[in-house]
Amino acid sequence: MKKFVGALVALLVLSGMGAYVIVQARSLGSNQGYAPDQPVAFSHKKHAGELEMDCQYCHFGADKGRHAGVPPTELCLNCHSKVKTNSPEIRKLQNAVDSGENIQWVKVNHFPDFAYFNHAQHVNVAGFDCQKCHGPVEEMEIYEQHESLNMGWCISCHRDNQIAPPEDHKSAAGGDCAKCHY
Amino acid sequence: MKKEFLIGVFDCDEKVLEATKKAVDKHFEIYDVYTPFPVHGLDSAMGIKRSFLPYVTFAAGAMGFLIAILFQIWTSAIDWPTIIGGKPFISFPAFVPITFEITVLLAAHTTVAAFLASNFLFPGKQAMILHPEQTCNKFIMAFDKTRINKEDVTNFLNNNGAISVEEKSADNNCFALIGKGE
Amino acid sequence: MSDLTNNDSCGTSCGCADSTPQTYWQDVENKVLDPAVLKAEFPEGEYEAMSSMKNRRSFLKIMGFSVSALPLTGCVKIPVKKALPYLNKQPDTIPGVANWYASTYKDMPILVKTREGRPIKVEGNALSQTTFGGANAQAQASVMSLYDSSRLREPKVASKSVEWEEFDSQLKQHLENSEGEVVLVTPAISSKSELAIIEKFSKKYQAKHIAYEPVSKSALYQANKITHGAYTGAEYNFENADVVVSLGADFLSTFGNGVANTKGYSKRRDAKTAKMSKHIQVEEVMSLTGSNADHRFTRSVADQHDILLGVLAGISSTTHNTKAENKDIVKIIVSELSKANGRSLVLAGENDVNVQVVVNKINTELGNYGRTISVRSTSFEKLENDNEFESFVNDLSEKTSTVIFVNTNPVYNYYNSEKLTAGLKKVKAVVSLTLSENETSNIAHYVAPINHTYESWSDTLVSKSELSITQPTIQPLYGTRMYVETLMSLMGDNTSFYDFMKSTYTGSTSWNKFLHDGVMQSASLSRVESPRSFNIANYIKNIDTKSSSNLTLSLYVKDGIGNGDFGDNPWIQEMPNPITKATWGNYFMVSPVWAKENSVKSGDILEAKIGGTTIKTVALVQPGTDKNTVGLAVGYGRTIAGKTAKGLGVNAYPFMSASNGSFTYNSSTIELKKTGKTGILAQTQTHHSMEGRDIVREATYEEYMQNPKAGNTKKAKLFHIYPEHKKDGHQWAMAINLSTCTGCSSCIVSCNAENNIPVVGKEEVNNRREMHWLRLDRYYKGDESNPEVVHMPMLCQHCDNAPCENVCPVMATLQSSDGLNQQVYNRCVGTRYCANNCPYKVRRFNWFNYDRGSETERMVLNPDISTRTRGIMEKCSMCIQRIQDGKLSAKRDRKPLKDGAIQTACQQSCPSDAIIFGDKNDPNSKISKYLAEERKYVVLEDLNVQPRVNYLTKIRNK
Amino acid sequence: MSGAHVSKLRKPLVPEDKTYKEISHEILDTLEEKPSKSWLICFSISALVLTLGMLTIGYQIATGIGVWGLNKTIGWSWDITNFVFWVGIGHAGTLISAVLLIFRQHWRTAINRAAEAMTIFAVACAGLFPLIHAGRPWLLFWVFPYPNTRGDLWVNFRSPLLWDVFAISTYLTVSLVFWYMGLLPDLATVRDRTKSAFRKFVYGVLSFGWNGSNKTWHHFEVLCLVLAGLATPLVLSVHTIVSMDFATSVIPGWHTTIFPPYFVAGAIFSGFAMVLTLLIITRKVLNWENYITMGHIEAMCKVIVVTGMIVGLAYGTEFFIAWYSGNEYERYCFVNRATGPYWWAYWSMITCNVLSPQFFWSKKLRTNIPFVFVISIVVNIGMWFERFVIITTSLHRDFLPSSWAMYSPTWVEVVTFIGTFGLFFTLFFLFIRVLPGIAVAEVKSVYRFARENK
Repeated sequence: MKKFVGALVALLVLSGMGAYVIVQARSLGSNQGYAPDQPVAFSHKKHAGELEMDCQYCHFGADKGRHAGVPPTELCLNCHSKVKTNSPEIRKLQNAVDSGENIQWVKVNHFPDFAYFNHAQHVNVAGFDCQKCHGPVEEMEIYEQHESLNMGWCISCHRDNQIAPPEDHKSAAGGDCAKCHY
Repeated sequence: MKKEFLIGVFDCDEKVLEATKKAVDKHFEIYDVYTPFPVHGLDSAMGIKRSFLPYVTFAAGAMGFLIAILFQIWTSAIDWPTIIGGKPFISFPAFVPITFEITVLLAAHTTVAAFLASNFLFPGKQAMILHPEQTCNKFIMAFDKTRINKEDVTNFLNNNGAISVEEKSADNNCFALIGKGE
Repeated sequence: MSDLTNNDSCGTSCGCADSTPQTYWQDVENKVLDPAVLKAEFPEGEYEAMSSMKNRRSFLKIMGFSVSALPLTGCVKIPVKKALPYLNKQPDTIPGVANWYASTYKDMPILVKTREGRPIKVEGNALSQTTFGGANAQAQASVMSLYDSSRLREPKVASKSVEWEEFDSQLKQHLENSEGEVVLVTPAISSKSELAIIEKFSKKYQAKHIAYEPVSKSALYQANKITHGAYTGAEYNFENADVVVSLGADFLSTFGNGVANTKGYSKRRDAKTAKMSKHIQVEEVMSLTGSNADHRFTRSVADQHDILLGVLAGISSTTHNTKAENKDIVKIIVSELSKANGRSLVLAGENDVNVQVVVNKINTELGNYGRTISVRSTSFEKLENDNEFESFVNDLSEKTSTVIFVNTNPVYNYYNSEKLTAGLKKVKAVVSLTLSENETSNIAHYVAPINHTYESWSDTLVSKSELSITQPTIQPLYGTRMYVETLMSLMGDNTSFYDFMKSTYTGSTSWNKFLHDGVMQSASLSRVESPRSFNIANYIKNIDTKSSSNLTLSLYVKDGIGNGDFGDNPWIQEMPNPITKATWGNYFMVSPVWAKENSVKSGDILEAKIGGTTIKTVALVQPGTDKNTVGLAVGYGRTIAGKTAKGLGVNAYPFMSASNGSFTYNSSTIELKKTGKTGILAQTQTHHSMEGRDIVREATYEEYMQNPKAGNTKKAKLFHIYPEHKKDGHQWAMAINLSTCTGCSSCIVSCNAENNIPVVGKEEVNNRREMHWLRLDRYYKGDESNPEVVHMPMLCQHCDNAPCENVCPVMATLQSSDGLNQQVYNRCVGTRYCANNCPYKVRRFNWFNYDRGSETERMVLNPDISTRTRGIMEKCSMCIQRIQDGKLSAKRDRKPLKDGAIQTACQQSCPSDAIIFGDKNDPNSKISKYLAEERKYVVLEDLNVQPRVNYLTKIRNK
Repeated sequence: MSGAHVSKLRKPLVPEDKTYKEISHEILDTLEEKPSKSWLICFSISALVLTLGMLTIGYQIATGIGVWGLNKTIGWSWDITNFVFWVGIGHAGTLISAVLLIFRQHWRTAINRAAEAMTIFAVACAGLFPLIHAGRPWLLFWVFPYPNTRGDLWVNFRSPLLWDVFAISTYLTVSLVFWYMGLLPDLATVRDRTKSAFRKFVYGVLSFGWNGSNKTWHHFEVLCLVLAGLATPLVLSVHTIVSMDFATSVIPGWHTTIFPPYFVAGAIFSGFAMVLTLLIITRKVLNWENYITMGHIEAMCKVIVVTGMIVGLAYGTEFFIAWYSGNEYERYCFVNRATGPYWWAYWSMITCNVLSPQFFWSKKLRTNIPFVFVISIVVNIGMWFERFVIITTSLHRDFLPSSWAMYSPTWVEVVTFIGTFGLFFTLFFLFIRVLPGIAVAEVKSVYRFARENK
């Protein structure tokens, strides 16, 4: 009897360890929750949340092309040449434009270059909200990577949203490898 | 834990076989017979039941077969169907080799595991040795001293070809070798 | 730039031996990215896009940008990447969206695709009425030359680098103060505005302007002067020609505007859509054009003369005693020509004024002028004149004050280089305005860099009735300056050439339209000249028809390399010659007969004695070569050049000569002997027979007219043991018309540029490891001394039942729902099983990390395509990025995807429109119509792999 | 144990009269003694060759497969040739122990241990090639279907290469446990004989506490039978699957239904040749003439003659079918093998594999040990050429002549291949030093075969 109990316990411990390894392995390389400090204390909560600015005012590439883009520094000054010009953070922007020394933002959402992602495809064609992938940006004081951005995450959405294209467009080809990898 | 044994030492497989048959006839309770090689007929003479191992093999093999075929169908046709070489999602002929291999793999390893487990063999186990040459050229018939009439058995052994009859106490603590012993 | 060193260290040095140094390339999953790609992938980078004409900033500033990829200290989970936005808003530039600019490359109106300010791809401008959207391999490859790191970066005076101001003032001072003649040597120029500036310059300094081309057509111009009164080239209209007779003129490639010629020619080569023309070629070495001829005859140059005179005699009142062995040829030509009066075209390739006059006479007699050929005069061109250059060399003396070489390299490519050099030594100052340092700049006192075409403004006459604009698509990469601006500056004019040029186009609408369209048609640009009378006998008597029993060296121009200008372009060097399939270098092209007699094999090193010179290089036994002729390509053997061209091959220019007032390329006698050594002849194809296999299907025009299925009657009995997958939605397919494909190889280079295909170098090509996704198979049939040739573009066939897919253990290659065979690079582990199991052998394996050149050179990479690292299989993707882009554009416009909106790179670049791509599920698409054709077949049909690439039977008008 | 009676019909498997103790001593004393000089020399050479091989492989992995002589047309050559060659060699061991066990061929007992060890080492050498032949070997774990972050991207179960992965790993592990289970009683014998405390400890750990209990022996015999029963189809399946790498493809010369039996016969052929080579050396070096007798050698020679003729028949059949099929690509492929640029490989194969074993019809020759030794090596050379012919000459000229190419190996491939011999012999020499090279318990059990006790 003792033998059986021992064997059972050993089996349980082993499978527990296995499960742990699998769970850990599956999140390997994921950068979910990455929220680095940025050179300018920019708050998405303030701009997108409280001021209800449209995301695409700054990230104007999202609707048109592959990259959403970090806005040109000059764009910030559209407002900030008038608003809060005395804030030391804002002054960094003005200094950057004046000196030509650009602000080095820290990239948060990182996609490997073997995976092609096109913002326009998702924002314009599929009509997704930015929040679908980027999370509740309007609540983020410091912007963080909200989703794992690994392939499984992409695939699960592609499976759930076999995007029905307009009649004539035929195949959305939502699951093809060459949708992203080429 | 120490155990007291009475052993008969034989130097020939035929003699130990004869003696075993007679001992069984005389209803002496044989603890075990230790031989350097499998002596043909000794197991049946000792009245050992047919090994259960083939049943384990069959069960594990059947399990392996099922796991392999179902896993291949599930991954290729259900979880993520992909068109490969224009073949159907469930390409049975292509699944045969791996199904066969997994069947054999599981059957073989489970049988070995069952063999080791049922005989309580494991790396580092301290062997219970009653006679230093029992794995070389001596054939040892062992009796549990507590369960036999010592005199009868000693006589029996001496009369049936044993070259010597000894009393041995053996430590059957199987973990002694790897240092967990007393 | 700290990140750059970081990249260096993460790269792996490659062991493949080649003259080009091997550097690094990032892994497709390497997280430390190479900046050149980062720029593209993450265009928040601060480099300033050359997005509009007005908003241009120094590109060099871009080079100072920094994208850091530093690992976090301690817990290294993911490297920190910096995202740098533009400082200023860049109108017209959306990161990740390409901008297209109309421009011109040589005589081809083109569109340049730029991404974030970097030109990455060239395509033909479909609005052009000259090239109709065609662009040849050179144009496709030119974008690589732009980034060439061997380009000259700063002006030099007496080998010392100086600032532009210093250079200008010193040279200006010299020009103003020095007595004597000033000579300006340029290539042939057909730009209105450039000529205007040169004229001003000439006026100011009494400079003499000479146009010089090492591969000259001066004799043709002279002949036109004699027969039509205008020193100019002829324009050919192949579309109207029922019969084309060419004596050694490689008109589809190197003779005249090859792209325009191919466009017209190919319209008459598709038996389905038009009455097929008949093409007769007589030549001494096999040319691309000859390989497409319906009747090709291998004849020496002297025999060609004989035939020419025989033909003239056959159609006019002159007499000629044709040699017995040429009589049949003359008979065929004359009978074909007389059937097609006014709808024929006779051309000769030789740079000999007598020959060209006779050709003009024949065309006049046949009434071809005005229908298939025209001579139009214009003041907007300055064409090469061999006579002028000859006398320039002869007249060089202490009296000459200054010689300015603009983008020319006569010290290398003039036949009597020694004499020229000696003469130039007497000259007070030699100036070389050049893209990169060369043999001429090496002896020049003043050396200054010029802009690449894609950094320049110009307006070029691409045909006699069409102007094409050249506009910059990037700021000068290396601090260079347009040569015209240098001339302006030397005149003390500090305005920009752009302003000058723009001012000549009055009315802002016409300028803007010109800028937008890139081309402008106007009949007023030239005047049609009519034939004049002349005494033909004077010219006939000078034509030598005596066959020589000695071996004669015939210099020829190789497709791609041209006169050698493209020597430093690795794409061009690695483009297999359409005929010989050899890359990287030149070789003695010898006939099989001669080779057998002298037991020479391809790859043997031969020693040649020509005049007093001895050279050594490898032999290539080329079917279709005259047995007394040895072919040798010009453009190699550079001694001072960039890393690619330097030391490659032998220089053939010294074996040119001048006679009758023009350069001659085929008069030297040559003695060849074996050295017993063998060399590298990096060929991409070494077996030239189809072995009687059913690969290219053929029929004659006659057979086709009787039965459109002629030659295509074999049909395999196929059956499926499995049910087929459903094929709805878009289903991509391709058709390749073997009748119109000329083998020009423009598609190969276009594919290279579009898909970031690495260049592997001579050694690796010789190891049979070239990476081209698209190759042109060339097979010979019949008589070795004059074989029939077929060209067959071979690329991934995107089989529905792809054998490659079955064997990949990790599913790195599989079928897409729209019928493409996808190769997932990042999943590939590199077993090469797929390549083995590919019946078409179109898969390419990255044996090493291939050199992608310097950092600047890597800017040519297409940012939408990953670059593959070693150990990965790759192959044609049917330009999946273009398919995706096309579908996305349609979806964004909420409109159905139009047929033809998606063009693969090879299709786009094809000057003969032989490649058609589209959705075969769309019944109205062009591809559906092609697939319904009787000529349609698939290669290796009996394997039942169900390829998506279809071929149309080759029809010959025999 | 004296005065054994000798049967008139059959020769005893152990010709000389011995006691069980003598048998133990003669076989196991090697493990106790200091290594002999000849062993040391052999081992050092093997280890050196192995080191060279490993360094070369390191160089290749660091630089890229390009250091091999492969090209766009010939994607496999020496690598897979060597793989199939070693897998083939790895067949005899299991075959001898499993098939002969089932058929109760007692003569196997003297050679099965070494043959099984050889199997495992050969399969290890074989397994090396699929690993290093990959362009990105560090990612080869992708061939296993494990749960992952890629949306659970699985593997392609239709790929013969994946079948190989499962077949080779099953074969290797099953052979390993089969071999090891057989070793247990002998390890126990070593443990109980040795005087050295260190050895006692090591062999004590290794022997799993085996004490010769007959309850265990009973299960053990059943286990051996079961494993033999499983290993027999397994061993046939492995080379069948290896042959499917080629047979399921479309390439002329590969796409051949005859391959599975042809490969299996070839594997047995080469495997027995290799066993012969090794045992002729071993019996000489370790003085085991009493256990590995002329009878063994003759028996193996006979197997070689039979399998060699099967292989010869396969060559003929292939040629006939290529002609009979009417398929021009197949026809060309086979004509090209015999007369094309690689004709020398083809005729080497025919000479070594079909002609050379015919000498074994003569009893005089097959009992001539040096001669047998030479032929055993010749057969292995021939079998290497067979794989080279199948792989390289089929690939180098397939469908489209435009892609036809030639192949020649680079020094890296040559050294890597030699290096695997280093691996093989290093392991083998280690094996005969530290493990019982002959199955002692089994020899004892058949000692009385054809010999009666008084």
